[in-house]
Amino acid sequence: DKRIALSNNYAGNSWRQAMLSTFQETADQAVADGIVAAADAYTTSENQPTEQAAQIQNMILQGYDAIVLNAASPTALNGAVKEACDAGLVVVSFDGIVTEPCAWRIAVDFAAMGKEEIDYLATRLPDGGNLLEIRGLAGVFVDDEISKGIHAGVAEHDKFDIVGSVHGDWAQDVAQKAVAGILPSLPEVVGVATQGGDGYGVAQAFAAAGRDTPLIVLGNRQDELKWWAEQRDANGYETLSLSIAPGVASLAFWVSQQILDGKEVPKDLTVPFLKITQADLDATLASTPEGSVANTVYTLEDAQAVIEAAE
Amino acid sequence: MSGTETGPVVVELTNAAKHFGPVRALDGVSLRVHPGDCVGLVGHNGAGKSTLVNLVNGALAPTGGSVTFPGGTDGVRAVFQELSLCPNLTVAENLRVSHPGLTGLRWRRAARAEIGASLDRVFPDHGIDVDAPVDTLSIAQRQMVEIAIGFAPRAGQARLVILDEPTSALDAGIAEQLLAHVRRFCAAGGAVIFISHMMGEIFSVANRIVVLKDGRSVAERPAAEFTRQGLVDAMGHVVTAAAAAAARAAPGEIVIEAEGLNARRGEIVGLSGLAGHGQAAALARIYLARTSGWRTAGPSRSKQTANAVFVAGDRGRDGVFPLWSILRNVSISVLGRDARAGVVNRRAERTLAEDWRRRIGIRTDNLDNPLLSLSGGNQQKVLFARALASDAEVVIMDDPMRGVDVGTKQDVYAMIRAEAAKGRTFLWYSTETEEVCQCDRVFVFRNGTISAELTGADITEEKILEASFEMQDALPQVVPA
Amino acid sequence: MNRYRILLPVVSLAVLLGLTFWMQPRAMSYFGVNLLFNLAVPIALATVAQMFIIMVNDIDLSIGAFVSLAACVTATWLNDAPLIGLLAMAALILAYAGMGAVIHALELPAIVVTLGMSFVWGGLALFLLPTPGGAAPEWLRAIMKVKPPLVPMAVVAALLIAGVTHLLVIRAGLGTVLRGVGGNPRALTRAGWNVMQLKALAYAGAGLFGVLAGMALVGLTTAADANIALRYTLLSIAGVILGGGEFTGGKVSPVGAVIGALTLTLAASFLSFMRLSPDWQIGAQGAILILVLTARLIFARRGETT
Amino acid sequence: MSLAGMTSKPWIWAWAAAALAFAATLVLTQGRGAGELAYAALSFGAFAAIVGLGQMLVITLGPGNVDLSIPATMTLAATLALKFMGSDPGTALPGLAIALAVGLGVGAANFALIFLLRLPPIIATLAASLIYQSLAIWSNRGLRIKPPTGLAEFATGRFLGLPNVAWVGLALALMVWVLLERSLWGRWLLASGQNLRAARLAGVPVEAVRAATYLAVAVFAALAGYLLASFSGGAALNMGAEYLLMSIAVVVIGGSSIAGGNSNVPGVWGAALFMFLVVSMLNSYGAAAGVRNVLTGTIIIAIVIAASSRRARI
Ligand SMILES: Nc1ncnc2c1ncn2[C@@H]1O[C@H](COP(=O)(O)OP(=O)(O)OP(=O)(O)O)[C@@H](O)[C@H]1O
Ligand SMILES: Nc1ncnc2c1ncn2[C@@H]1O[C@H](COP(=O)(O)OP(=O)(O)OP(=O)(O)O)[C@@H](O)[C@H]1O
Ligand SMILES: [Mg+2]
Ligand SMILES: [Mg+2]
Repeated sequence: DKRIALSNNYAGNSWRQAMLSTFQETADQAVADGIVAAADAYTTSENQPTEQAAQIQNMILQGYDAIVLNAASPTALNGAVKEACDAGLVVVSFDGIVTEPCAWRIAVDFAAMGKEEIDYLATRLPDGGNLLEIRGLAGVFVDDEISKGIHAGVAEHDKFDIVGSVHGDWAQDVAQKAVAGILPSLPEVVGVATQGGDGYGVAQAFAAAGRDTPLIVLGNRQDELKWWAEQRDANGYETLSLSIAPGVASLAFWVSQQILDGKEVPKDLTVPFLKITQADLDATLASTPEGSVANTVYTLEDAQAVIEAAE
Repeated sequence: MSGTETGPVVVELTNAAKHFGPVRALDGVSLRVHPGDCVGLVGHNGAGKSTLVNLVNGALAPTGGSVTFPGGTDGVRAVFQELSLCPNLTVAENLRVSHPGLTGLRWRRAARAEIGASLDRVFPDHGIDVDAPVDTLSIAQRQMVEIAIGFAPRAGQARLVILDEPTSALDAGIAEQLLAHVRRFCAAGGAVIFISHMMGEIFSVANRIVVLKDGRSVAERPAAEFTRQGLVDAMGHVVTAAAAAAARAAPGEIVIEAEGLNARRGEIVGLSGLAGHGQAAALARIYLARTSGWRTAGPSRSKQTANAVFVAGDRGRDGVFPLWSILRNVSISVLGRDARAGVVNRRAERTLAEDWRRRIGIRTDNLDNPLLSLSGGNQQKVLFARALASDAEVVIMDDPMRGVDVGTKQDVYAMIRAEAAKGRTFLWYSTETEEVCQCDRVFVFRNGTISAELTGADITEEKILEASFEMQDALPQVVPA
Repeated sequence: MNRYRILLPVVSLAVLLGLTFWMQPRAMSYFGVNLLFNLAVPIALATVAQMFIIMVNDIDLSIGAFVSLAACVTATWLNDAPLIGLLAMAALILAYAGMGAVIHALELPAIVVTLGMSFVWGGLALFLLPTPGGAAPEWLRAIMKVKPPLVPMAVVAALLIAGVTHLLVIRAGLGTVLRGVGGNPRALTRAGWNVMQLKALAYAGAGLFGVLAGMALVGLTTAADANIALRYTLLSIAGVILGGGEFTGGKVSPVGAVIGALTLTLAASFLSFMRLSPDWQIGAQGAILILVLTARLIFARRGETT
Repeated sequence: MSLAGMTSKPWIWAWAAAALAFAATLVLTQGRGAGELAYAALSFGAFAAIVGLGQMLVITLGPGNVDLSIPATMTLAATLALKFMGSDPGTALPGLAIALAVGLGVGAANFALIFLLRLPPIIATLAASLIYQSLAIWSNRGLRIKPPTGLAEFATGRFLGLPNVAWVGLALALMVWVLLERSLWGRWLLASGQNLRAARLAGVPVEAVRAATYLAVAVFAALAGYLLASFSGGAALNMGAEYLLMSIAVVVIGGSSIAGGNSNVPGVWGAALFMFLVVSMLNSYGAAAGVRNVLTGTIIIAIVIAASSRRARI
């Protein structure tokens, strides 16, 4: 008899589409099982905090009991989130989290993710060398966090040097274009730290420029994994792929259901990112639909485990 | 230079010149205007009349000589050849634009009263709502508003009003009201510079006439010392005597039957009546109904679909392509005829344009010059050339002689008669009786419908006026177009 | 046509509001109406800003980026050092006026200059707030959260904006002259006005309302982000047109513009109350925009026949 | 041509700016990588040039005419074409046909809104683009399907040292140039753009011209989408996003008059190269996103000022 809504700010890439479908599957099952009365997904037409704030306000009016929120901005929705809390709604943010204290946060430690990329590169390239950093969308919190982690990693492993940094907007074609533009002015690049959704474009740009393919840390997209497998089969290419799993939406759904159920849940939860190593590659590739993103679907039990771990 | 008058001077031009690059628009003109003067300014198209107006108004600075105002520039007003109102504002709001002194919370009320009074004074029974946005008014009404703003007190007193072809959009009755007002205004000590291509108006108001020719003043005398013919001679035009000489073919079958009027092959049919009574709209409907926005006119299949071309009177709105050369402006309507496989035949295009430049006398040395380098009257000739160069059987003309000088008009009349004799049909709306009298048959419009059909000897100014007014004592009620 | 110009926006807002209340009766309350419309307040201000530009026959592709920048200034400087913040706001308004003057003096196409400026505003906003953050000044939050008796803040604000801009643009003499700039700039030159100054003034008006939009937005969201209002560019253009304005000829209606902004905001809410499938939620926004504007056709036909 | 004659051509400025950005990048690398950079600029410039040519035709129609549905059209055409091809070899041509058909459909729909419902083009194409976006989402939910190998090889390949996509872009530019300068249709378009009413009264089939123009821009966008998806290894829902402002920017930087009736084909290519090179230059110099945006905007305005003040003087 409780009703949950998903407030989503963007649907324009495969990660978000996978997230929406995971949420829908989980939610439909939960409704069928009678665990909740309704669970609906809403997406704004533009990736804008103003529109999402209005969407949240509408959810208050629609009488939802909880909002599962992937936010366009960590701060710009605080006004609307506060209104929702004041109206008695439970707000659980994930992926794009909000800073408003009344909301729950299911966060991925993006800075740690960035740092882990460099740590991995350091194990593979003990001699160090020049790195290229591919950033996401300027002005967005996730981009800044990952980039901070990457730079922290480079500070630690001082054999590395970031010789170029471009914004790929988490899109293959944008990343490909940006890299193609900066490559001619770069010395030899041994490694590329990416943010996800951009690795395949980077590889394409290196190939088009006739350069050796550097060690590119990938971001779990199926086309990246497929390219990785092809390279591995051809020349033994080895790398790491890591990103947040779109299935985190299902985790957020169960967390909100638990809160509505009266469970005491700490405000800050963390989920590990989904990491694919050389060993997992074939299995992951087999389970990922063509053109989509590697995924993990969370169950109620997973959610309870995450909650317990945080206490 | 008229050194005879004495007394105070409103404005004095001494050897004033204005050159636009190589073009000597005004080439050393001297002129003095005294209170009470009404100076008639005449000259062929491109003689420099409007340029002189712009020098006096301060819109242009002279490139040579001087323009001085011994009594200051207060009270010097100009009504320009092209309409200069803001169409999105109401009549009263347009007064505010010209009269920055209208301030305070109640400025609107004051503006309404002032423009209303001025309109009443110049055009009694004008019937214009001062709260109507200007774009809902007919062209004639807009011109009336502009004139009324020119004569309005505007926190002072008009001392010199320059009227640049003010009557070109007005019908005879309203033009007469204006002439009467100008006479009263001058009698009361105001000064007017009055520009017109209509000799009758000049003789009716001017006490002094200045003739411009190619940027120079070629004659300046009291009006009484000019004769009509003398004036035309001074302007340098040879009036083509060939007037009615062209043999008139007997009109053929009916090719147009629409809007309650009809026209036969080879006929020149006039549309007349007071300005703004639906003539222009009827013409536009006839033209649009016979042509399509989806395909070009092919060879006509039946008489009711005879091809039509349009000659615009409101050049800026309906006629010219301002970015283009004269050549491209002439050829646009006939390109489709000469094109092969969708490719423009540029040789045929140039041959045709050169041919028409000669035939219709467009004053330019190079057809590749921009169209806007031509004077207004010459631009109008380009529009005629565009229409006549086509194969269309029906030529629809919406007051096409606006601002065209006397000499050119005679040439065009002759050309129209010659084309009609070859079997073309003309539908010709005009505000000038002289032109209407060139027609074989005339339909008079009143309130959007046809009130009379006149033929042959019946086509006279009296008959037209009679049909234009509902009853003897009815007032000229002007209806928005 | 003039009377119909304002009738259409009013009717479409009323119909949409009726449908919304019918679908979601909960919205029919003090609280509900405020939730429906409070985010329309900054949009209305941005729409009025756009109207000032469209009024002089130009179009502003940078207003969204400009409002974002104003929001960033509000959440940082205005909050931390109010005096510097106010100076920065004044500088922004002056920059807008300068943009208008340059566009006029060099006869540049406004669409291009504002396109270029949108990059500039966006870049400055990124300087100021490389990551989302900042905080709204307390007083600003208090203003945006005020609860007047009987009528919610959002409605009071909309009425206020509409009333003030109507006075400025339609009733005042200078506003009338500014509309004249859109109607026929040549007539103004001939009447002795300095059109460059007038255009600068119109742009300054846009800058002022853009700054107000940024402040109102931060008052509601409590924090800013460099991309916060990019969407306002297209929304504001749509709002002006929806409100009966036209792209050329100085034909604008401030009351209509505010109503247009409210209508656009309401349309989005109405769609989410319809609970469409996520696939079609985006497309439905386009469909409703087309639907509302199609009503213009009917009114335009009516206008023609009178 | 004399120097004065050269500078009177507004497209010179776009090319000069592109050359300057190119040179500035090479200063940094001391001349290394010139070929690479030029090659990349031609590849990526081609997409901007193709959509820019379409946008230019629309903008030539006169004030208020602009197509804001270009990104959605690119996405929809690419999504449907790639879904149909499904990486199967030998499907490239039917896939192209599907993309072009989508372009025709979108153009027809846009024009129907403009013509039948008399919506202002800005609003009509904006609203319609949201619908196209929904269609793209609905049709394959953002899955990124790889193009057939042969097609991908064509899109990323080269011929006589130039990228194949640049050849396509150059061929289209030549076609548009001939159309505008030599054909009847071009004359009609230019006339309609200067004064629609006068064009109609001069016997120009203005509705047909407008319809053809809106069809053309959509077909160009569809083609660009198809090529871009093949080039970058699949269609993405957000693939067209940056081409909205880009398509307008290349038209105006290229020297076409935003007031209509005047267009400039070489300028579009110059501006397309410039837009790529300036970002590359700023990236190479390590400019942060904020600086990059401010400089890009300033340079755009500077070019427009240079081009226009020159024109005024002549
Ligand atoms: N923009 C221009 N550039 C170059 N020459 C011009 C320009 N405008 C006008 N001219 C030239 O100046 C001459 C006079 O033009 P103007 O418009 O003053 O004539 P006009 O006396 O008004 O004639 P009309 O009665 O035909 O309108 C023309 O012969 C024309 O060639
Ligand atoms: N801005 C300008 N640039 C170049 N030439 C100009 C300009 N304005 C006017 N001319 C030219 O100056 C000459 C005089 O023009 P003006 O307008 O004074 O003629 P006009 O006697 O008023 O003619 P009309 O009877 O046609 O109104 C014309 O040849 C015109 O082409
Ligand atoms: Mg003149
Ligand atoms: Mg003239």
